Amino acid sequence: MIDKSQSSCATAVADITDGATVMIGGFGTAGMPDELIQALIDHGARELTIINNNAGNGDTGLAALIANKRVRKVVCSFPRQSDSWHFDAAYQASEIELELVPQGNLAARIHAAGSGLGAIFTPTGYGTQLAQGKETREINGRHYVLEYPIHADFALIKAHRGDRWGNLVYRKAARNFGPLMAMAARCTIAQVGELVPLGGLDPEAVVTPGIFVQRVVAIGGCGPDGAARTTAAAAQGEDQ
Amino acid sequence: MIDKSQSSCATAVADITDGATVMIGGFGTAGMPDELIQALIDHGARELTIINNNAGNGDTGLAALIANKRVRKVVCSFPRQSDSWHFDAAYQASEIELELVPQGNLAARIHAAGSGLGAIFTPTGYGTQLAQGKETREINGRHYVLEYPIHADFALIKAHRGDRWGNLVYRKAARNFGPLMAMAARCTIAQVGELVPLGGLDPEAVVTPGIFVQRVVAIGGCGPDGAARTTAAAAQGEDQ
Amino acid sequence: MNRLSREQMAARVARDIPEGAYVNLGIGLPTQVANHLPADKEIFLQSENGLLGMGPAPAPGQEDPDLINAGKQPVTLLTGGAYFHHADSFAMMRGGHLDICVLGAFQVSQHGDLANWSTGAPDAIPAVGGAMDLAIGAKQVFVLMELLTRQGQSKLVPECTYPLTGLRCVSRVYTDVGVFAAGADGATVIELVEGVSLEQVRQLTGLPLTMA
Amino acid sequence: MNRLSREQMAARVARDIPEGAYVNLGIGLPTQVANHLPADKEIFLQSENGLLGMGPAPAPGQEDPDLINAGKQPVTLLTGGAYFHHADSFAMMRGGHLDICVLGAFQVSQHGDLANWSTGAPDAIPAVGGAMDLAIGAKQVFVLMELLTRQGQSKLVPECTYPLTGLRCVSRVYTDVGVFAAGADGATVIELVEGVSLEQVRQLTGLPLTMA
Repeated sequence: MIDKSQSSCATAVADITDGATVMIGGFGTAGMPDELIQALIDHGARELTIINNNAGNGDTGLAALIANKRVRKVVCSFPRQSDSWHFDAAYQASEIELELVPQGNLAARIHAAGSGLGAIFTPTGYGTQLAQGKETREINGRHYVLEYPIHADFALIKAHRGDRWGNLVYRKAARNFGPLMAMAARCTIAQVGELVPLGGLDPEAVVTPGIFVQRVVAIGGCGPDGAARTTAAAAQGEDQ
Repeated sequence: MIDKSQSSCATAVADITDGATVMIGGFGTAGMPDELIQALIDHGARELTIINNNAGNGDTGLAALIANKRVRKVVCSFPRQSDSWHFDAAYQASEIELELVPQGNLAARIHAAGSGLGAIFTPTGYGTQLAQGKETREINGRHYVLEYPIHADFALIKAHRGDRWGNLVYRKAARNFGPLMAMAARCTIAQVGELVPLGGLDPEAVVTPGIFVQRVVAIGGCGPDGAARTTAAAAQGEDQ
Repeated sequence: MNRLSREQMAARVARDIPEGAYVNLGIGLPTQVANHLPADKEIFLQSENGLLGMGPAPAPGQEDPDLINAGKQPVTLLTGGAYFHHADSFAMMRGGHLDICVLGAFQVSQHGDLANWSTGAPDAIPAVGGAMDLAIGAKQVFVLMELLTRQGQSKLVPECTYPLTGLRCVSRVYTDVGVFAAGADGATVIELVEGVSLEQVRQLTGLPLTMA
Repeated sequence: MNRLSREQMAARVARDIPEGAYVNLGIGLPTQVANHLPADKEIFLQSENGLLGMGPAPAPGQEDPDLINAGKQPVTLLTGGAYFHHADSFAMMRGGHLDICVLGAFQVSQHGDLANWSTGAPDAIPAVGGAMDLAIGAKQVFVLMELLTRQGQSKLVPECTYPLTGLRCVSRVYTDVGVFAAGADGATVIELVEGVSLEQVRQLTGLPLTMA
């Protein structure tokens, strides 16, 4: 029997090493896997390269990871926000490196990595500072910039529901980068609001098929008791 | 009020001109929009370039379009099947041109068109006849072939359910190329088994958002009476 | 000189958005265009973070942290809307599926170059978001901005001096004194606010503007 | 010489597929590998036309024309399976997410080049399907074929003479007389069917085979 569910967030992130490249889902705080990030902070890995749309909001999640000085570099599209003070301070102090990527290029490059492409000619950024030094080409009268895939060692994402095979569905706009990052990381760890029994997700509505997910942890399990939360049905026989 | 539903398949395909490039959904017969194709045959457009995974099965659908000598060229991955006799005959008689594309490149090139990429470096086909004469590049130790997007004037696809805004869901493996082709054509025409009222599709489970679909026709409407079939609920006020 | 309020500017853009259009509204003033779209027409608002059929702000107490717009403000989804991931969302933009996007700007050149993501200040933290994707992706890019900076300089310029967002991408510029078209042959005036003369906007912009 | 039946060949490959593997089985003999996977292990079968968690053929009368495999035969979906579109399906292959694919072949070179889509006959209608994507995408490519053609020629060859499907992509070759590894240093023998000698397979293939 294949069971990708983990007993705790701590277990799920235990093998993330110093220097790892880690994708973190979320657009602002929607879809941000706070509990997994907290486990990563507790775990202690340093010198991380983080890929996220932003660079942290407020004092929790990615912002806390940055505040704890675990991040060497951020690859993102929109770091500067009203509540990105931890990134701002680290950046102004030259303690953190920033690679700024237009949001659509970020999404497309992550998708390209997950899809096995070697590079893509993208229309975004042509003629701007963000394409400086990059190869360009005119194709059918339009100008494109050559961009390379963005892979990661780990992806930490948040989904709404998952099963023990790693199938995931998301909730509203918290979906954002999750499905892409799941495809692009060597090891994808999903925190889910609820671990449902196999068959509990409509096969027509699964957004991330289990092949893209290596570990699933129910966020109840990241609380003080350390035990994964599952639905009652999941605890019973699901294959009946 | 925006209502993309069409009164009949004939109306839906009426402006497909001679020489048009037409994507047709389906993998074999699963997802093949038979009624739209029949309407296209009745409509009479000639010299079509058809993009489909195959080149027709049996005597209906794409096979009938070919048998009626409406197709100048087929772009596909797998024309040769036990029941592809109409294509086989046309090909052997040099009446039809074939561009053979590996299936993953076909999918990726259609997706690239829908996504606005100028070209992609794909791993498939490197070192084979199907990459002859194409630009190649080694990236991070792997070899890739440069492939260009495949656009179309029209896409004819089959979905399970749709609404008047063009949102679509598919059924099982009949999904296949439908969502991709919908993105890549200037005008996407979807035949649906059922036209449901707005809100009848779960927003979390919509596979093709309406922005990619210009016309929807309920297949009941392609029968002898020529009237579109809708659910009773759709005929009543849906916005209550 | 007579000038439109920001509210009036947003309403003016809204007038040019036809029923059935797929529209992305940028952060800030462009977001307010939504408040002026006619209630009896169906216009589809797209949000870069994975919404199509975005609705208005929720009633107080009904906010959902998972249902936000590109500016991270709480929104709603209309009946008939859909959720999708970021690759699909940006495919909508970059693949040319959006009819219109409305963006703010620091500068727009007479030829339609757009600068709206960075003032180039050396110590500023750069941030671009989806601006570059929208700029090159939508079929029509409308800029909504006051014509002048607080210092009185025209933001409709011969050539942008701020870092570019996209080249030759803006089709129209909606301002507090009038509406302009940008293009290969330079900028022209589509309409002027009542009481504003062609000569006045020529002087303000320093551009040889003519009526379109 | 002792030889495995096609049934036994399929069973032999099945033995090397571990629990939890994501596997694509090609059309023809490879499809039969599914019949020999252990019922008490969870192995995930992927079908290029948009299925993960593909199950066995349905009971007679239960066929669904919308639920077919790559060979267009009726199949089922296991509880916990999922449907997806072709771009996602081929992303699974090309993005390196499949652990194993099992393919038939006309020829495999000692270095792992694969030829399985065309015999190069001048009047044949070419067809490639997903073969090239699987060949270069799966982490391990297993070929399942009789060692010899009906004319008695080895299909494990120094260099392929038929048009290639992929370069240096095959890791193992399962045949009716034994299992071979292919690689940069040439082919080696992993195991031989009882009663088959190394010398015999050397003669059959004309390759300087050694035991792995």
